[in-house]
Amino acid sequence: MSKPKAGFYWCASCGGCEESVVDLAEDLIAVVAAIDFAFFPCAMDFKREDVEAMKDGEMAVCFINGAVRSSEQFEMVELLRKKSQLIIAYGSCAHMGGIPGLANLYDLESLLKRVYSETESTDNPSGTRPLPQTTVPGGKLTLPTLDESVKSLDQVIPVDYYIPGCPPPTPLLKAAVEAVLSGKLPPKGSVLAPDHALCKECPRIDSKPEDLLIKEFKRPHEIQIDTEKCLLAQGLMCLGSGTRAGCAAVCIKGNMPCTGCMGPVSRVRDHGGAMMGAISSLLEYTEEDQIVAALDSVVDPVGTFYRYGVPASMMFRKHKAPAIGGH
Amino acid sequence: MRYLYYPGCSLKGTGKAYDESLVAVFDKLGMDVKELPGWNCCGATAYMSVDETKAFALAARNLALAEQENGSDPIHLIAPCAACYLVLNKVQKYMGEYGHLREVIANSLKAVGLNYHGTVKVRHPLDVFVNDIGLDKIKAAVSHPLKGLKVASYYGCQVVRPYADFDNQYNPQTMDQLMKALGAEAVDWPLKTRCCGGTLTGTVEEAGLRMSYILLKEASKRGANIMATACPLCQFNLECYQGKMRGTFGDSIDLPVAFFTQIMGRAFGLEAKRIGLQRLFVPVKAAPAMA
Amino acid sequence: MSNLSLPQTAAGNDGFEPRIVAFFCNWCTYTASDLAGISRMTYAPNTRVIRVMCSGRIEPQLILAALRKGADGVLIGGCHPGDCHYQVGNYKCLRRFKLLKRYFEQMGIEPERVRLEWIAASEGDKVQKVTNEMVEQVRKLGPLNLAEPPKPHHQAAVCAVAAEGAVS
Amino acid sequence: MFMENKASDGEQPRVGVYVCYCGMNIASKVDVEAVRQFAEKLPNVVVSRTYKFMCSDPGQELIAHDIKEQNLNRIVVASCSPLLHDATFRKACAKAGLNPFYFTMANIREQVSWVTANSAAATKKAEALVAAAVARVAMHEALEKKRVPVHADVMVVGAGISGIHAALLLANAGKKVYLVEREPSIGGHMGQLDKTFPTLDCSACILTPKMSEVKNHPNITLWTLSEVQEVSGFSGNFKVKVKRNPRFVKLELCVACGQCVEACVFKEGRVPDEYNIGLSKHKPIYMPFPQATPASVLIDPNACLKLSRGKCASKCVEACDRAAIDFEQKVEYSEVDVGAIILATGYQLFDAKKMPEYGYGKYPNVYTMIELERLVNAAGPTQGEIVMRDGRKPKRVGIIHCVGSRDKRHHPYCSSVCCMVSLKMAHLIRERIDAEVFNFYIDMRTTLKGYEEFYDRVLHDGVNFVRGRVAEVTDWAMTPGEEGKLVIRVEDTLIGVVRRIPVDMVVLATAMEAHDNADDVRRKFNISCSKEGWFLERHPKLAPVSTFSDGIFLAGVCQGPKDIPESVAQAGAAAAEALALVDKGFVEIEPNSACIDADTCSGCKTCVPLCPYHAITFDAEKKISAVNEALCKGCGTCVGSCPSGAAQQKLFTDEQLHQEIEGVLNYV
Amino acid sequence: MSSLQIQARIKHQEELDPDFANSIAALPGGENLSRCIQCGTCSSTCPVSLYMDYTPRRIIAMTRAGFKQEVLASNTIWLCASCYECTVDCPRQIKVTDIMYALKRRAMDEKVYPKRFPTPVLAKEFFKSVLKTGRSNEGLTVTWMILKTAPLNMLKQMGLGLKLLLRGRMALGIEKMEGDPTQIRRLMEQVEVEEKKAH
Repeated sequence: MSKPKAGFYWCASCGGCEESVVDLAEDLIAVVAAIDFAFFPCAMDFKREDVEAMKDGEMAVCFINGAVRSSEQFEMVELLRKKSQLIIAYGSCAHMGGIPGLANLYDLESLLKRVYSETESTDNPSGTRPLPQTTVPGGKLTLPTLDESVKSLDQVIPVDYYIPGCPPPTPLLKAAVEAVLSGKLPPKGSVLAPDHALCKECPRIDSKPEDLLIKEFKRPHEIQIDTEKCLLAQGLMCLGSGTRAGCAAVCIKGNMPCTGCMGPVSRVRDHGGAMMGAISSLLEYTEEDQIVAALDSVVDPVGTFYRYGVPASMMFRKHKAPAIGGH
Repeated sequence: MRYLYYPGCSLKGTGKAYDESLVAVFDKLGMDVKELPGWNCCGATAYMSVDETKAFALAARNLALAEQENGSDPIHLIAPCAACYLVLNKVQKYMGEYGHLREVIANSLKAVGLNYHGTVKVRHPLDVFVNDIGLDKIKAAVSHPLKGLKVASYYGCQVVRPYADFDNQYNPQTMDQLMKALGAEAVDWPLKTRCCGGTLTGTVEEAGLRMSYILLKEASKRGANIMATACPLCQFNLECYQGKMRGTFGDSIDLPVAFFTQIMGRAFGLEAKRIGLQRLFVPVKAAPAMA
Repeated sequence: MSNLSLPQTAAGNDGFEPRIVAFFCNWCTYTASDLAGISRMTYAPNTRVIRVMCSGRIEPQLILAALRKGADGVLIGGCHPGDCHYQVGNYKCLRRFKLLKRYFEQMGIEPERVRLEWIAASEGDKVQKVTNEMVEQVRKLGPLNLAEPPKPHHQAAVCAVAAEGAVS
Repeated sequence: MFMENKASDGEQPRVGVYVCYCGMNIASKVDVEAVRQFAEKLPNVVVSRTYKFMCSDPGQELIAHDIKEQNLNRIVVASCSPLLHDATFRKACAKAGLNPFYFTMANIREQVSWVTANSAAATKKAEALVAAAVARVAMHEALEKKRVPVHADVMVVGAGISGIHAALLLANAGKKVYLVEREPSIGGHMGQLDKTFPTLDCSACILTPKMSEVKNHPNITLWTLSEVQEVSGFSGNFKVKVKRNPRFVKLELCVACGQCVEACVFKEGRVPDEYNIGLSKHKPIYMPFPQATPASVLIDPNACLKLSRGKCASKCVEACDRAAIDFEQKVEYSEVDVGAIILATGYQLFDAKKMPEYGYGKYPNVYTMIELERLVNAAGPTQGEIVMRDGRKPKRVGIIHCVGSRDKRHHPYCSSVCCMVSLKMAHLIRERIDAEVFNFYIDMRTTLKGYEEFYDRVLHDGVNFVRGRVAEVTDWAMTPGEEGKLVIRVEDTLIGVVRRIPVDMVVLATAMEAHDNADDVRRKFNISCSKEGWFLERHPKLAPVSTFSDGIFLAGVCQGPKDIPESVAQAGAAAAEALALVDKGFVEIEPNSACIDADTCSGCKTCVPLCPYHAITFDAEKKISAVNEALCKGCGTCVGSCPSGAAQQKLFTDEQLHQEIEGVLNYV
Repeated sequence: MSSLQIQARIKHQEELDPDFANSIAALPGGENLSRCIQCGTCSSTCPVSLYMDYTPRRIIAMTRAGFKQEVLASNTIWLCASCYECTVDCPRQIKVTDIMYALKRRAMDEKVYPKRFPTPVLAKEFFKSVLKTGRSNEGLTVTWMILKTAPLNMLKQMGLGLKLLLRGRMALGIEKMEGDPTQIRRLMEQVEVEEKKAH
């Protein structure tokens, strides 16, 4: 009897997700024993043709990480959707847009301008830009084109499950694989991680005062961080109170505040919105100017509350000047 | 505080003495006040009854000119003539209250290369002397205390109504305080702000004369031996027509009516010509300490 | 005197009727808007009032949702500072609002699209004034038209069989 | 993020929508039929009807009938404000066996038809609100009102005629009443009046018995010289802290014999007498007025040498054979629990000096009405003789109405009593000294029982009436006849001519206005004020003595200008409301409290410090937070700040509000 | 023998101008016209009302009711000395003075003011002089006014004029503003343009 086939593909991502697979360590053997990797460009030599050759739904499951922006990524994820019975959005980028999603604060042109002309390290006097097509001696070369905005996977193809995290914690991956193999799967659309916030698993929760009021926010490099005490109580912008658990609080243990890579819990509609509501409420002040002054210490609201989730947020991307003239 | 001086047409005509004495007093008090360059008629009351918007535009032009002189702090434009003071304040206020008027005037000014942002403060000299310079400084400048001079301070209408915020509309005090500071006695009388007849004296003489007559009569009845005014038209009506009143009402009033700035000038020991005493019809010599 | 600059005209926005969602607290602003009604003060019909017990209940997600779902502006009404029926709820609202505004700055949402006003139960006329101002303000800005987050174009038929396929 | 729009409580919602015409109130602007048709097409809607008056019995029957016949499980009524009729329709649902909280209202009257000029726009707006209600109600769940026992005692603040009347009613009904009065004696303004219109019975004669009844009532605890400091708790269970200033005389010992006053080292009075509006002076130790209740002297600590400078022969102490005088008395604070509070804090009079054109304070013979009340009163400074400050008896008196009233520069409202007060005073002057009297009025307002008849009587008394608002009172004489007189300048508008009328005495009928500190008081009791500073009633018609804070009621002028009969009537109403509350023994709390889902709470403690009522506690064992429903008042602040959606507020859940948002935006 | 002079005093609705009130209320300062409660403060506070054929209060009432002819033909509006007493004293904050101005202007537009009545003439003269020189020259203006309205008065006024001249309080030479007086004319013309635009 043949092992169920699995795929593992990357879109706009850093490779950390692949690392997290390797982090399975010896469990990897069990996994490989149980499933047959039919497509894993990062690890083994597969080509797009191999996938095209498969019949629809041939793969039991395909893990896709990374956000989606290029024409190639569009084509590949649609192809994989066709060939897989289950699609699992793997990691923050596929789940919510991730770090690449922050690009949605700019329009495409200004991004290219910055990258190909303006960065301090750029030396490109001729202002060369990548072209979709170039003819060179010996033939045509093509490059994928870039879409106006970055998208999370489920904004491109239907996604069955999500494994959050940047990178996803290995135990979640392992549990997911087991679930797929055993067929004991939660309702479609579920995030395969605990549905409560990190504070519940936080080793420092007892040190969080019950009368916490915040005067101003600090950034990690600005203070000597106490290794025992609740980080929010130290004025650090820790999103653990509204970010999904399942990461075993690795950042906290590393004495760093939670930045929200696991995304919100299921009852929350807009991760950043919920966090802003919660944390600003804890400000100590009642006078308008004091409040404003205190909030000035939140240097970069988007980067703070939507670091991994601009595309999946209600705003989706930076708002352009409205088109005049009626809805 | 940065001041500019807006004399207005009357102070170049019938109110010449007001102009002269005011400038002399500024000088005596060490205030550097130059005349608003290129000023024009304020629009004044009569003009209001031909075309209000045009009147406002005329007034606004002066404000715009004054604003050009703005430095770090806004200009205070001193308007001694009651009518000018009122119209300049009124346009100030109405441009704020009535959007359509604001638009018309702003556009019109633009067309002649001007614009106005509403920063100029329109002030009356009474306000400036009492609230900016202060009575102590005034007292200090007095060299000839006006002993025995009984002054009926007459504020008239438009200096205290409806836009003035520097004094009580019903029983104003600034001029009285000023007169006391000069060593004179301030006569308390109830008609301080009752109209002198304004332009009626020229148009419906009977009405105008009677209104001025009532004032003079009451003032002398309360023991005043001089009346102080803060408006060229009031002064003109109250003084220049006394002869006529004699004819009309049969009893003779000889109450000198001087601009309050002339009286200040006198107390400051300024020489009669400089403060235009010779221009008065009813000689002030009669009044104690004024000779 | 207030500023004399000419009022801009809502160029090209003719026919555009702003859609404004308003969150009013039960005790002050909602009561005030009832008072406006009892006093027959007519005002622009563009607002849709949602009643909450206290402005302290109002949080960024509600405002974001309103804009996402097609509102061109959001108006929030609470009790004056010190007058909150629940003592301090309006301060919580104020804090959230201020942070949200900073977020909107970064996201390119015009600040005039979201407005917080303290309106006491007796201030029916203020409801009228603020509503009219807000509607005109937003009319000038034009429709919001937030970019829709894309939806997957095709439904992959095979998803259905996924479950049992997995066990094979 | 992954929410599917299904009804709460599992079952498929079957919604009935009822659009009210409210006679023409709604129908004149909103196309009610169009709204009905619109609603019909909305998801989950099974029935959609219109009716002339939904709040009427047949209207409610309609709902009950459909619930049974069509087995509806959700009801939406589009009519007036929920603040007005929520309760009505909830009852209707309950009658039909449906949990009353499966109901919601769309306010298409106060929020739509009454405030929208354009009919089409109004209809559109109404549709949006209905759509929102339909979307929202699907998310409703069955709830129970919580019952909380109430404290049976009542506090009445202010002991003028309104406070006195309310206190007596409650006390007679067997309730324990705390009556708090700022002044040394109860009685308020009524105690200063001579006669009362239109019957002309003597004010003191009808008030004094009630005052002593208060003093002797076993159920009334009277605290004079006292002010409420702090109020906490809620309807049925208020905790009130009262500050009680010393009177430096032992109440229980003093018999008001007055020997101490006689003995005082000051032979003459030196403190302007408040009761006589400064027309007389009293000594540092004094009796506020003859019928003062409690009948006891008191000491003014600022004027008394002993208390202000520490040294005095203290003749008063020797004189008092009951040793009632006690210089050691200090401020005391008392804290009491009450179930209801009645505010009867009254009013103050407009300061006539604010209208210099009338010369009050400048011309000695210009008086205020209340000053004249004291002058004509037998117990007044002149023993009832109407003599002016210069000792003369006036031969001609001018009474000016509307001083500070109906005047946008001061008070835009009509003080409602001045016309009658002025008529009464005109009559008294005619009767006492047969002086000539002129009344200057803008409009004559004699609307209640017996008032017009009184006007007729005064006309017949020969009082002159000039319809015109006086512009000025001056001492400037134009004619010999005006010399030495006060001249009133007025247009006789009925003749169309300006008149100058010389008089000896001018009386100003000054406006009633809210106390200067009304704003502090209302904050203390957590209620609202109108622009003019009058305490705001919950509904101008249907809840005229209730406030927006349950359990706090209004009596008398603190709610708005009114005369004695009206004040007393309102005091009765307030007492009845309070009685209904405390007698019931319990209050039902609107079930809009917050709750935190134990399974999903992450114990982040964000909500704990934010609750103004300390209703949220963190369970260190389970590491989750929980709401104490008894303390929660349902503001929803914790819900608005819960970062993981674990906290929810009943009737205002995330689901319900987001459905409402979609509702108002989606369908129209 | 003289018979008793009588005259019908009834007013028929169609004789009234229904738009009169609105046209006045629409002008700056007219906004509170409809709020008058006819208390008569304006009349009694007015120092000139003793000469008026209709008291200010009645003018307000008549304006509101549309008695256009009566109002515009009244001497009241011309007697108003704009002392603003009524404006500050009105308990309804009606800007009576502004309304009087509005009525004067209306009367001039409709040319219904009394023949040879000086005030409008004075105003017009004033206007001309300002337009020419940017300033008004009282002496000349008044002289013109007298010549145009009551030439005979000229003699009476001579004495006064002379006195003024002697005391240097009346310049026969024309007082001009510094700078370019044509700017005034252009400003005035622009106002007309803008006003048209606005309507």
